[in-house]
Amino acid sequence: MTGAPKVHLDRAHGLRLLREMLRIRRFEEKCAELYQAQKIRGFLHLCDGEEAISVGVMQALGPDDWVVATYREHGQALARGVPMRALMAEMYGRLEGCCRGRGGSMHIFDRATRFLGGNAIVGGGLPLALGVALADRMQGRRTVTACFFGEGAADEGEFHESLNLAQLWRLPVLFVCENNRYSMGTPLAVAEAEPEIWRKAAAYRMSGEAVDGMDVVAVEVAARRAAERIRETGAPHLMECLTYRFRAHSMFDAQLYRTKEEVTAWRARDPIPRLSAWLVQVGHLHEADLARIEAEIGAEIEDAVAYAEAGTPEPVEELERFVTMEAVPS
Amino acid sequence: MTGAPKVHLDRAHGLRLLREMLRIRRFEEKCAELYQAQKIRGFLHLCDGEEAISVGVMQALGPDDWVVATYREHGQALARGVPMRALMAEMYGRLEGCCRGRGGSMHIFDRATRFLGGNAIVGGGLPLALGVALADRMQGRRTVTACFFGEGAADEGEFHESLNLAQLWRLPVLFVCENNRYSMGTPLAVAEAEPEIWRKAAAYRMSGEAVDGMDVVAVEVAARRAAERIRETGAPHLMECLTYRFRAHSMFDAQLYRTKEEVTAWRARDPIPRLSAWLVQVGHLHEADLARIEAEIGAEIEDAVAYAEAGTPEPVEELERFVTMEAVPS
Amino acid sequence: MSATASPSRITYREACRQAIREAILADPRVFLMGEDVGRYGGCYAVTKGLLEELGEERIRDTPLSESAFVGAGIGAAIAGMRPIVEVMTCNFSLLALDQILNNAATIPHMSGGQFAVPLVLRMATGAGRQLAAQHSHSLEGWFAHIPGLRILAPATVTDARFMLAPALADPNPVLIFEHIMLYNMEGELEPGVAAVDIARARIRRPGRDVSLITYGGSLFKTLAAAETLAAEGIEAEVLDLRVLRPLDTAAIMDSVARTRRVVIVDEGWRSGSLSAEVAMRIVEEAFFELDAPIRRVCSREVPMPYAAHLEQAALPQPEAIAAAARGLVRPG
Amino acid sequence: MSATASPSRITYREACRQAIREAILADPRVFLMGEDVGRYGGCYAVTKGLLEELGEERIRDTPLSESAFVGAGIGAAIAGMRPIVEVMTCNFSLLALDQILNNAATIPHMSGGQFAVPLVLRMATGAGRQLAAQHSHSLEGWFAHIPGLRILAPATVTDARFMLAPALADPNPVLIFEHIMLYNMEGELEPGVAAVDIARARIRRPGRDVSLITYGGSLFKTLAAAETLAAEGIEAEVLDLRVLRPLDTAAIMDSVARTRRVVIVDEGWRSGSLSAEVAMRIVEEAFFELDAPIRRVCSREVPMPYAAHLEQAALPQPEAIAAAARGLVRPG
Ligand SMILES: Cc1ncc(C[n+]2csc(CCOP(=O)(O)OP(=O)(O)O)c2C)c(N)n1
Ligand SMILES: Cc1ncc(C[n+]2csc(CCOP(=O)(O)OP(=O)(O)O)c2C)c(N)n1
Ligand SMILES: [Mg+2]
Ligand SMILES: [Mg+2]
Repeated sequence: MTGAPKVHLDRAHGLRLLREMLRIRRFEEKCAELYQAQKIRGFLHLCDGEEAISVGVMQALGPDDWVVATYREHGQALARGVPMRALMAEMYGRLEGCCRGRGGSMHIFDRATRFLGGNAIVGGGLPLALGVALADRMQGRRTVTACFFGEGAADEGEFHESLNLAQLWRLPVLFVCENNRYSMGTPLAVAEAEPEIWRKAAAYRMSGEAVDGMDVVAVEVAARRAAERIRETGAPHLMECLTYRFRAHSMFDAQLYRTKEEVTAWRARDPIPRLSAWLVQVGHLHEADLARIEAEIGAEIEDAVAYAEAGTPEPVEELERFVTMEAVPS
Repeated sequence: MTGAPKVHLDRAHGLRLLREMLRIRRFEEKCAELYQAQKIRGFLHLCDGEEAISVGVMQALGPDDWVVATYREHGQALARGVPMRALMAEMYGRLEGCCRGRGGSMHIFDRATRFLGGNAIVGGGLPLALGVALADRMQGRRTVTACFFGEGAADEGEFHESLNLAQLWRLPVLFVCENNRYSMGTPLAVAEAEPEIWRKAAAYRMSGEAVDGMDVVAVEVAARRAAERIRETGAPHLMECLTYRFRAHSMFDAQLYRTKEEVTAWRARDPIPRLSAWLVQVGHLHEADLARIEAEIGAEIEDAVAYAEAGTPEPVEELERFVTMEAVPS
Repeated sequence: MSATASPSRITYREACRQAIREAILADPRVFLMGEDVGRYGGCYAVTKGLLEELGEERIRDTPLSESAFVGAGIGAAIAGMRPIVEVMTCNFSLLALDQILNNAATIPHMSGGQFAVPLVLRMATGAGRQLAAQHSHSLEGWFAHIPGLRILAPATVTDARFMLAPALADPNPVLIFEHIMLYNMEGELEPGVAAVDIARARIRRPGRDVSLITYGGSLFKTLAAAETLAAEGIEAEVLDLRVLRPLDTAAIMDSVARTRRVVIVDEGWRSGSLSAEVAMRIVEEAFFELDAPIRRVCSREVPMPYAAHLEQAALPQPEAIAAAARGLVRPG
Repeated sequence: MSATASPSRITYREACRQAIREAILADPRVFLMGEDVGRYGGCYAVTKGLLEELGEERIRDTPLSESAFVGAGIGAAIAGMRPIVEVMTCNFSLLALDQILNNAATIPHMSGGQFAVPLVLRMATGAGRQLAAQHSHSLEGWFAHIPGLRILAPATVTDARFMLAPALADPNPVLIFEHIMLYNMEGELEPGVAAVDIARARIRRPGRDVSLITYGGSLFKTLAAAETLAAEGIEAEVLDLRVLRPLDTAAIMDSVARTRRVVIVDEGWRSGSLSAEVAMRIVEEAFFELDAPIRRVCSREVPMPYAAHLEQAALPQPEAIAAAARGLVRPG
């Protein structure tokens, strides 16, 4: 497994990575079902196939670090520790959701885990990440801000402006590009003159690298190394994670733009069986472990669904609450 | 003189380059005077010191090519062939101006020479340049669009989006960055993580180069070579011209951000004496030539001022004319 | 399938597609560009199949770079093409607003009439699909503030089908706002219509007691309200503005002169929405003809929430429209 | 130089500078960032000398990247700072509008109240210096449409001096629009004022015959018009809105109740300007108290021309204001 040496991949850690990825996978499978059942509405973007990135990156973060997420952020949220109940209730549009049911799938926010959205404007999160990183630095905190975005976002002006400012001001941001090769139905090569996104870092004298995003350990290793350096120097880093989404862009997508064969070929690189096969091979994972993990995850999901089902709608009288805040929450 | 071999720098051509630069210099000296006299108002940005760029680049363009300009565009306009009378009258705010006095110094437009502004939003012209280049290509014309911008504009998202699209679609644009080391009072190093702008081309797999912008022949050589290749391949090119503005950013600028010594050191590289010294040395230029050229330019400027002075204000009744067009001009 | 051979009952989506297809086939200068208009099949599937039929030159997938490709559309229009640029939804048009305001709307006047910008910009607008705060804006009112633009809001299949050709023929930038809740709607093409007058509003239901003035996605809610009112003996006139700039002030005043009472329905946030402008025009030109204050039914002033019940509570609804009208016709 | 020791007669520019300086000295969380706020000395010289005094941490020159540094301000506000972000002029704010609308104004509500955005955004606005079409916008009316924002338009030196502190104390994003024609204006600081109520409009001249409602750069033109009218025996009340969102509707209705006639003066383009909203509020709440139609004096709907005579013709002028008021008070 590439890069493994730098992470002590003992049994406990190996199982944890596996469990985290599986948890995201199963959670999203449930979401897809619930979408069909019209329990979840709006736009729903699954990260099926991309779980290794969130899980790998989050290993490098501590509780004081920030995460700035995309609209394809269930994996980012779960891996960061946003409670599954609050996440599911949010997608149900319930008051018990992390955003009182106001945000839905695309706008997960969670103050406790410094999870700053859930942003449905492609590229819209990058400037925010600069700001939280700057604030922490000005307040003497040695945190890292992990900022997720798709490779499509790398075409937006915000990417350019943000990388420049981050490097110029030495803002401790870990830029994590989830390059799944498509922005909606537009393939990489149709949208990017330089499809190797990590190379764009050089245009800002920033360090950059490409990582196999289907290999959770490789992602973890790279993220830890990068986060450590960022904490030390303050200088940002661009990490491009090469990945693929196994499913449609959203629930409204006939996937006319790619072949079944391409999807199948990528499915063979699924990060979950890949890790579990390795764990089995080195003797860290046994049938029973997997069954237990699946059962625990199943139970957690059931619990989250029950929680969401039992949730309440926000009273209509509260519609305007927080349009303006009465105080800054602390 | 660097690069000279590729351009046949005979006497006629040498004198033409000199005359063009001098013409811009003297014209702008007059503008500064007229600004003090309050004949010209609004914002006035002089390109004193940067004349070699416009003059050099325009040598590579034919009458069907397009020019997309900045707000520091007197040099670009004069070198392109926008009549001095129309330019001066424009700055006087007269109906006889190229834009009927509506644009002023920052918004010179001239259809006859395909001079598409005069844009006072930094970076705002780059997307336009893509469009005219695309239109020409779709209509089977083998033109080049020269798009001027300052190094400050390279920090805007539009730069990034435009270079990507240009390269991706093989749009025949010659991107000309006039790097005068300051955007208003902000020095290069304070605004750009990668101050060598030409290197940013690589982020789009575009070809790029830096050119001595104080050497008109070097600029011409590079522009000709680039334009030729663009015409052949359609592929865009980024040309960074290293230069300096000898004067203030605009007429409201105390120049607190740089030292007199720095200005003096750069003045020693003034492109006009540099070329004339060389022309004298090789025997192309004699005292009398220079006097004649100066006299001719002086007369042209006097004529332009007289024309502007005699100009008329646009009737107030026409204020709303062209807010919407009645037909597409052809 | 030519326009005339098309079945007269079609969806709004299909009407948009037919219009684009016809325009591209009719004029070599016309092309479409935008995010995912090609391979993906278009936002809300409007442009599905067009890439295969018309090819990559005419149906252009762009990178995610709203400012660059809208600006490129402006440049292309200036240099002789007739681009149709799709900004997927108006929510993303903010990223291109500088190009639209400072270039498209400005260059013709600022250049002293040397350059025209015959550009069509299409975008989806509005709420109703639980897409939450960043994907539910109604920004057409903002664009209607900009001199130099024409703003269209087709509400019917006929308007969706036949506004594009005159928009392309206009020498000025035209923005077309298509409400997301209309794409699935089926309707009958009006017989005999082959082009829509993009200068004029249209009465969708005549009436004498009150004028309900609206446009776009709110039209059908307003017509539903009018039905409710009719059952109560109140005959509401429903005026579909459909051209938001320049407003067809004459049509508005005509209606007001008939009914002397006005309710304006607008999905924009109440404060500073287009509804205020329509009302002010009436106050300026027909104040003494009014028998009652003007009322408006707009969206509540909140970022649109995801939860269905809150979203619906935030949007104009037929009951609220009917109630507003009732309050004017039968006060107290 | 402390605030209390400052001379009471100062320029508007100096008032802005003192306010910023005081805020930064008073609270370690406050800093200023924007283009050329430091080395250059600030747009219109507002921030001259602050970098030297306060240092690079607190006075931050940014690259030309409006979206990034405004977004960074939003993020910094969320994470505990109190940034003052300067967007040199509102003409460039379009490039940051997505961040302002979709993040600053939206995150508090959309996150269910988890995050506040205590950010202050300053920008210059307006025309009058022959800066032509791209540099003469008045966009405050657009921003006043956005729920979640507070919009301020200080017109006097006192407001310029004392609105910033309460703006920074507001847990919500506050945008401050400073009219370019005011910077050179000298005025007397109102004695005893140390903070301005940023929820309330202010009567600048009491009167009984007609209400002239305005804000920002148009205030002094409106006051000049009131003088002219006074000489003719018409006593105009001049109401300075100064808070454009949320509008102080009570103050507006009070004035209307007194005068029963209204002229609104607004430098924005007429159609869809803030003036329409103010008028509609009056129609909604005080229709039966009006003795005459509401009039407005706005900018002509053109990209602003460079030529002085055309620029002046396009802008609201005292004569037009006086004429509008006269027409209401003494019709016919
Ligand atoms: C500014 C903006 N433009 C367009 C969209 C519509 N849109 C939503 S997701 C998407 C594709 C984004 O691709 P990428 O950044 O690669 O992320 P992915 O969906 O592949 O994870 C597009 C075009 C948007 N949300 N925001
Ligand atoms: C989008 C935008 N932001 C800010 C400004 C204000 N401004 C005008 S010129 C300028 C500096 C531009 O520097 P550069 O691109 O290097 O061009 P130069 O003036 O040096 O020729 C700035 C900040 C503007 N006109 N447009
Ligand atoms: Mg992608
Ligand atoms: Mg410069």
